Amino acid sequence: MDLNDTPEQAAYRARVRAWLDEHRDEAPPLRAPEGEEEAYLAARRAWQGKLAEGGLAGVVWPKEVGGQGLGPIEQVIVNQEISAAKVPGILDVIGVGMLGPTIIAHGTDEQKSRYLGPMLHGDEVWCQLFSEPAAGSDLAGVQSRARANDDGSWTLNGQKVWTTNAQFSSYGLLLARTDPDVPKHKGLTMFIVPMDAPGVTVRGLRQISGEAEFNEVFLDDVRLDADAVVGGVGNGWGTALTTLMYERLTIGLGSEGLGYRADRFAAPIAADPEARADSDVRKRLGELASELIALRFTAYRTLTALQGGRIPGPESALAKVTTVNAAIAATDLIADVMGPDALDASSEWAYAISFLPGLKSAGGTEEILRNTVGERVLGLPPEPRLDKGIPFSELRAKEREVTA
Amino acid sequence: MDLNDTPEQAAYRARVRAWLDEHRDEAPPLRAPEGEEEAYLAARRAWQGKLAEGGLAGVVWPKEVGGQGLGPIEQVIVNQEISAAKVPGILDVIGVGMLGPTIIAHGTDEQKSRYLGPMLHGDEVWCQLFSEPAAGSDLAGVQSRARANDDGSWTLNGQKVWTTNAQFSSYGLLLARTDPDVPKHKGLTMFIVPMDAPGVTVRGLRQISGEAEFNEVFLDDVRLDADAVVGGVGNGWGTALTTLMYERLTIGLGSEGLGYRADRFAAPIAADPEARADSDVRKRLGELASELIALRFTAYRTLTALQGGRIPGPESALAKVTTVNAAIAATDLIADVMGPDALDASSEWAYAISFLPGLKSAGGTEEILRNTVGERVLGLPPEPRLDKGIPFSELRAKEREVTA
Amino acid sequence: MNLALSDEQELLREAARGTLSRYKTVEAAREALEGGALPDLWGAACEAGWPGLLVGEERGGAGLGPFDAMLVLQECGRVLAGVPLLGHLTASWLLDRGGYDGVEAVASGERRAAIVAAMPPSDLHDGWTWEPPAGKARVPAGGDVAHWVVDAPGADVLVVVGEGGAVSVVEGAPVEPVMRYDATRSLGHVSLGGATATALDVSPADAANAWHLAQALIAAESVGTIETLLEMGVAYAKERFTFGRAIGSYQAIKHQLVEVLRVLENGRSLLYYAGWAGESNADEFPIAASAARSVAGRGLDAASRITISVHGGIGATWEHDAPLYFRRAQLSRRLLGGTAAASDRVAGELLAAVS
Amino acid sequence: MNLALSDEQELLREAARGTLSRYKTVEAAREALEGGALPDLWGAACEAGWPGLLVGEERGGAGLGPFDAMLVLQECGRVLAGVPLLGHLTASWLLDRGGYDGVEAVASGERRAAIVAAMPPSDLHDGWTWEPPAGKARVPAGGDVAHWVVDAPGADVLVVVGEGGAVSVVEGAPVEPVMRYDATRSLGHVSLGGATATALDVSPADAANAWHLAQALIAAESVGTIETLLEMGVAYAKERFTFGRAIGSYQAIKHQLVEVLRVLENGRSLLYYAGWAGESNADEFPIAASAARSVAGRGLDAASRITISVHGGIGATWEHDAPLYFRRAQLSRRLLGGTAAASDRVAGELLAAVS
Repeated sequence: MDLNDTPEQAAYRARVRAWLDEHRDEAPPLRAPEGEEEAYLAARRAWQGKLAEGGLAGVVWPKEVGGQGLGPIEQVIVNQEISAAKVPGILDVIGVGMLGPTIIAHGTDEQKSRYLGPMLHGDEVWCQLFSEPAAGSDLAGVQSRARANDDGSWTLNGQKVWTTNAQFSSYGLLLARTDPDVPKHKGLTMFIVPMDAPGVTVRGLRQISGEAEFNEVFLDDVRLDADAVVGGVGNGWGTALTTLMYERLTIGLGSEGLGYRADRFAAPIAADPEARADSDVRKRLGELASELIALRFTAYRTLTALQGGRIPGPESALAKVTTVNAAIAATDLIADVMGPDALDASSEWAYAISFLPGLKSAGGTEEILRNTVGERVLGLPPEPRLDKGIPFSELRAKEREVTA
Repeated sequence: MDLNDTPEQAAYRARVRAWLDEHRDEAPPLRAPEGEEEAYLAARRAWQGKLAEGGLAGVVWPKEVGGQGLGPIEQVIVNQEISAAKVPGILDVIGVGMLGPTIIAHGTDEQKSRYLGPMLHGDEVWCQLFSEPAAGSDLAGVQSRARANDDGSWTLNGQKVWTTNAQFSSYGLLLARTDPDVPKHKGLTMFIVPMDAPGVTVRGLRQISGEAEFNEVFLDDVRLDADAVVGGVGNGWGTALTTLMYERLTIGLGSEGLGYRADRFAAPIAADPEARADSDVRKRLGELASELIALRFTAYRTLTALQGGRIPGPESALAKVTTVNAAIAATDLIADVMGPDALDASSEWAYAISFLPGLKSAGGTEEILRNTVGERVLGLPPEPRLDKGIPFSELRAKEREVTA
Repeated sequence: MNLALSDEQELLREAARGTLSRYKTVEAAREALEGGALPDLWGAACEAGWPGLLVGEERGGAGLGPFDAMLVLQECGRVLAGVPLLGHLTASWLLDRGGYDGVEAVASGERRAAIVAAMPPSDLHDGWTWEPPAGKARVPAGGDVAHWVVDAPGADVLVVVGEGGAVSVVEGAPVEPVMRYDATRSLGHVSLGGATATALDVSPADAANAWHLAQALIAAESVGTIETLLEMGVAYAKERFTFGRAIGSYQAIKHQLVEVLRVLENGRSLLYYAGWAGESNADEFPIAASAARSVAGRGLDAASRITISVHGGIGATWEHDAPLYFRRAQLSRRLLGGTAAASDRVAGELLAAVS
Repeated sequence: MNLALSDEQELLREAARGTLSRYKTVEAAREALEGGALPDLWGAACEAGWPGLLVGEERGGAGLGPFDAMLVLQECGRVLAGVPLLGHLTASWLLDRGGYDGVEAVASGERRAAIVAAMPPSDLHDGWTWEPPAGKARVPAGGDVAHWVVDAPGADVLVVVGEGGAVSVVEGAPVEPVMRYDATRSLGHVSLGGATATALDVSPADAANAWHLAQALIAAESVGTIETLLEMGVAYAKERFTFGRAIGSYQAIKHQLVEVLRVLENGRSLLYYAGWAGESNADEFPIAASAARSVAGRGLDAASRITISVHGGIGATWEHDAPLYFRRAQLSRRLLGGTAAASDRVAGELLAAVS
């Protein structure tokens, strides 16, 4: 058990730190200055490009596609040094962290050479077009429909939701149904969709806070060429699983990424002499802080597993459950201590209190996560599935029948 | 909204109180003196007889079967006056409160004239033989088997569990399977079983505390006459539902009966100067006490419904959930305040801490109660039932198959 | 021993529901977050006779009791109605007991009242306290500025409970309206420095009961809000399908909704207790009103969060109604001493009683 | 950055599991409640070299660190083994640092040690305190009688942390053995009045770390107990059927078991933190050990209750094993400051750090 670098790791860390020292001045600030969102976005793209040139982006991507061909440990070292340098990381975490690896695993050589470079350098940002209004927890239930045309092209119709970065993305990786007459996991196909294609409409989706943290994406007769297919027609589910696996990986290695840290939550309480001596306040703070502190070492355990060649399983979902619930307990406590001012529109706490209920459902509701972990990790029997083996097109009828 | 008696109720209360004043001296103590359990039991039987003669037992039973033919309000008045007089109530709450009414509703005239009198007067105590090791939550899954003999008699085999009072009962009301080849709710029949019949063995079932609060009852080739059937062969499920309805009624009207009262829990905390000023202790006490106090008025609401001719539904199960969880929170708090001495074998708190986990499952686990309330009260759709319409004898095979 | 509502009470509730249904209060709650105006319900409230509910008939009121007022607040809570009854009714009750001259105008609603309520002494603290401007420590009653005064903006008459539970009437004190998270809750900071105060002839016991009355009223309001949340959640759980089943058939959803029902039922029971004690058993009013708020306040908190998660991601969006009820829960929890102070008082009353 | 166990550590754990598996510790825990004798595991512990785990090699010990000791305690917790390592290991660590003459005999296990640990000062209280005989207020360290001393009965050497964190060695002090709810936990009240104490040359910082070490060890023991409870619950949820389905297929059961896994995983992570800080980052040892105990202690509480309810009625019977783990949880929660004091210290450390 050793939290220190090996000599090789220390040397790599030194090189990363040196590069950051040299280029720190070229980095944009951590957050967009009020009213300069547009310019800031451009600066973040440019900064991602510099990070890529410096070898600080796509660390785990294979060399032949422009990556560094290094391991998760080096990725973590880069993350640590970037946050220590107080400069922003790459802009397109979703693309480089989850969608790129999917294309690397399932894409054609043409797709790899066309898309991966611009993605890595931030010239083209990507978004993930999986979730739908009627297919959230049940991802395989997507209804977006891609029909094959005689010339081999496809016509796409449907609606996606909870899409991050869609408003400034160049491309989206989209899961659509190409065959409704087979069971739902079988009739799916993954596509690359140019976000500027005719028929693609992006609309901001406002959350409790009033801010649009996500988007809805509407697809009306969007025409896609035959080469837009990733991983083969009908193999969409398998392709999607790769993306989800890298999603877990990204979460597992960066559970503190959301900024829900114990010390941050302790600060406003420390500022109140009455509160910091109150046994109820201290108990609530101590209990939630202990859980958040645990996650730091859960991340190290994930990293250890990766170094041992093991891919983290669904149990990393538990880290998300812990984070969200501990953060809710923390912001509740802070508002109890500060009083109504914590709920002022300008307060970071009011923002967090508004953001957390949505985060609870983002990336799978807590109920679904617990199901998955119970079945895949503890090996508990699944719920009786009423949709097994039934053609997708007949599902709704079946649903009505069994619950009549 | 009026918590006071009407003139009629006041007059009835006065009569009850007068009777109790007159006979108080004949009453046994509230609890058995150490080592005199046998004698105490006899005294309790005799006292129940006196209460019956005085019209304070079987208040809601019809006159023609020896009851008073009065309503729930009078029953509550009797309960209140008995507890105010600090004398014990009837011994056979299960018989008089739940099983008697079942026989009144479904029994033959012979059964009514033979069994109800001795039951009411405490000469013959009854127990409820429903639950089984493999049929707790799923009561309709009872496996105890009654086979019809050529002479019309029955031969009974099986095992019952969680049976209160079995060790000194004269009779038991027993739910058995008489036809395994029909769906499970259909093949059941209710029987009256003499507890001294050859083949009936009663064994105490020790709980966490080490005390045997319940019994196991083993049935080996127990022979029952044809007239032991209550409510008709194959109608056991309907008959059982009547018993369960009266069980809810008994709980609904006496939620404080278990002695889990807010003031009782507050006492040991009030005795500790440090604890009574501790904000965490006060918050925990205040929250759990508020829930317990609510139940007192939930009982009044149940009573109001009864006076309006409405039978309380499964929602009264929620009072049990509240009671158990508030009592667990209370005893946890008390042990936190008192320290290890609260866990001493001789402490009332250690006893409660040991008793509560079992009570949580008694009369249906919390999960089952929440299912029932969700479906019957909120009208939420049921779980998919894999055992619908399947002959009982084929169930196990089916179970294995669907979860394979 | 009968808790059935009287015909008059049934009527009062039906009328309230009917009156409020004529306004789009929930939509208004959302628009108000972005500066939209709330519908002015005061006129309707006056027509319905709500402002005078707790004022004696001989002084132009309806001469009804706390429980009747709670029935109206419960209906307001169901639809997040922004009608300033919480402050007005509590103030009117004290004004009536104190024989205030202008009470008829208050009863008719012609003049609106609000109260700077003070938390009465407890088994641990003998002083009377006001809400703090910020932070956990409460401030002694009787200062120059009273913070977070419910329904203060637009009130013509201000009843101020100060040091030692002394009560006075203040008119024309400057009020700084403040909005925090829930736009339907009228809030203000009141500057009492320059204002002239006329003593009101009521006892500290009355001043304390005014505090408990406010607790009972906000509890009733919260219970009404929980009722709507439960209906919302149950309806969605029946119509939304996932993995081939209505989500309400899954225990994780079903049991959460049953939990909302459980706290709702406990809250309803305690409303009866508070209403009964407020009318016929003054000794138990403090614990009854505090218990009601403790259960209803925590229940509202849980119910609003459960309703959002039952709806999944869509429940956390701006256009959905659930977040508006969530906002109500978040702010109410921190007003009038906060839900926590009510739980603490339940403990204090119990501990004092058994000592 | 690698938390993988070393081969030696894997070996240590396997050996511990093997050794303990030779005894019917769980059955013994039940019989002991009715006066039965617990198997004497000390001999086996000595053979395995556990008593000297934390003593330097040059003084006959294994010269290992806190994390290694935690691995052994975790195995003891899995089977409710009644082996007095919690007190002995903590005491031996101080004796070793203080250069105590007889430390070799303690390392070999020939002589058993225990510790009267004192809670070090916090951000709120500057005194050192002992367990109170009863009630919530702790007593100043350094009195005549030390209550609820873990593993005191039968100990040959007592390390006593007194006023100001001064440490002394006491031999032959009379110990009154006490049993509370969990017969596998050796407990005693120690009379120090007449006993002669020899000062031990260690710093108050060492005395404080002894407290934190005890917190880390009981946390590890609790994590081991949670592991067994989870295995027990999952196995039953797979084999028990109701309404035609294995109960583990119902979300109400499944999600409770996943909750046990969640707290178990958090507890495991914090054992790494405490072990690492104990060996290479003394500044973080207080918060790391306290966080570990806070999560593991509350986790054990929840896990033992969940395991009982997953089993339904049968889980609450005398013959079932779950109640024995429940008893362990109930007593552990109230020893060595209790789980609550650990949570409080986490808060205190954080608040002091950000001020």
